[in-house]
Amino acid sequence: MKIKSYAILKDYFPAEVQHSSCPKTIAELKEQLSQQNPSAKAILDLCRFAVDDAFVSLNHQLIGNEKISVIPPSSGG
Amino acid sequence: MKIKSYAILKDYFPAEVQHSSCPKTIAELKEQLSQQNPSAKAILDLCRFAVDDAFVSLNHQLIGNEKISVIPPSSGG
Amino acid sequence: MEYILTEKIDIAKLIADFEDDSAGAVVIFNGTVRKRSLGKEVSHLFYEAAEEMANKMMEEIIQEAKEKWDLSSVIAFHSIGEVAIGESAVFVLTSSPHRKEAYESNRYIIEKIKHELPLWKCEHFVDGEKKWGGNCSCQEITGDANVHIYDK
Amino acid sequence: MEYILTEKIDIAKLIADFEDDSAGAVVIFNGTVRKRSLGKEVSHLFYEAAEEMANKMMEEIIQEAKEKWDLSSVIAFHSIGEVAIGESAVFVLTSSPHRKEAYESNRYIIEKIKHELPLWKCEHFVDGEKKWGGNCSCQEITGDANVHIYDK
Repeated sequence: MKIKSYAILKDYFPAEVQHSSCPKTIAELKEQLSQQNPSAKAILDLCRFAVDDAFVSLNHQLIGNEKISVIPPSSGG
Repeated sequence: MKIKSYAILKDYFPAEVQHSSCPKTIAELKEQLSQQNPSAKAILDLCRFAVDDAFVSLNHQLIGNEKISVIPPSSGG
Repeated sequence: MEYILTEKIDIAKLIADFEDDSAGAVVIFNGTVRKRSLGKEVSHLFYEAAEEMANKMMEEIIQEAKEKWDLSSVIAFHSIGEVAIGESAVFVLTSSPHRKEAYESNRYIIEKIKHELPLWKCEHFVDGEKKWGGNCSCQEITGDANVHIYDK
Repeated sequence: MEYILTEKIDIAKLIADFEDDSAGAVVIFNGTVRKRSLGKEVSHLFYEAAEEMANKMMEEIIQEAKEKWDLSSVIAFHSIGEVAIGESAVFVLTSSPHRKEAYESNRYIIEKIKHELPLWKCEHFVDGEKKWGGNCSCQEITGDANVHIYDK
């Protein structure tokens, strides 16, 4: 599965990366990312997640071939 | 005293006229105008009055040489 | 400063000329002449004012807004005389570091202008009729001079 | 329709080109880049977006606004990439026969953009530092990501 990180998240993760573990849900993916970089936990807790450009909840089930976007809090305007 | 009428009031009174009676207050002037043209009473009840370009209350005392503006409800914008 | 203008309000120029590096939030209200009113086709509008009083009151309204909100700049104009369909009758620009202040002050100024400025609209219709605004025309629809169509 | 723009938003042109005889009330919000932020001098801003998602969400926000309010027209753009001091980062125009609707819908759209659009500001300061906006920068002053400076 492909993981895209945006804005401040790119200080913690690559902008785009192939995620090798196989999380079954978004919640599990989030946990894996937190373990991968513990200093990102606080910001990950504020993030929304999207699968193939549609926002999903933490219990969203994953197959393994999705494009996941990790969306930090908006700061437009 | 000179009386200036604006907007819809000009359908009832001249735009500018010398008022010959000597009202002692704005309330008395308003009463005289209502008697002069009874069909204007409803609109006069909604009007504000100004003496020499400053808004005054109905109990404002008049000397006799003032310029009175009769100000119908605003309709700007 | 003249706030009551007989010449046309050039919105695009006002905005192009406006510069304010410290603001961040710029809110603009442009009140234009609608082609229909009270179910009839409008030919044009004519505005009359107790000019000196209206000008002084605009100055006061702007001062009040500046005291109530943290504003970088305020621009406000009202046209008098004939105003064509689509043209600007009233223009208010407020800018502030904070958008909430820019919005609230803008609306405050417009409400004050609409309800208190000694200035009156006369609608001229295509059928030849004309009609002075009293309070506003809302009462013809709401049946109450104190209830406006947007309050319903 | 593209709502997320890499080219400069030309406010004066947008307004000069805008025509709406049926509206009467036109409210414009122009969010510009301030020369100071967090007590420091800003060099420029850089905006990044999850572009497709942001574009789709803008479409949805505009649709929502049109359902909630009686609007004649809605125009909304957000810049991405580098935006210079004083330039427009976000532009929202709403027009309606009723000013209340034009103001409320305009502010609704801006709040949605600021709080929900997948789009991020990075402030570049004259001293060489840069700082990504998180929620907004208000928390640095209020100490709480949910309390904005204009709420205080």
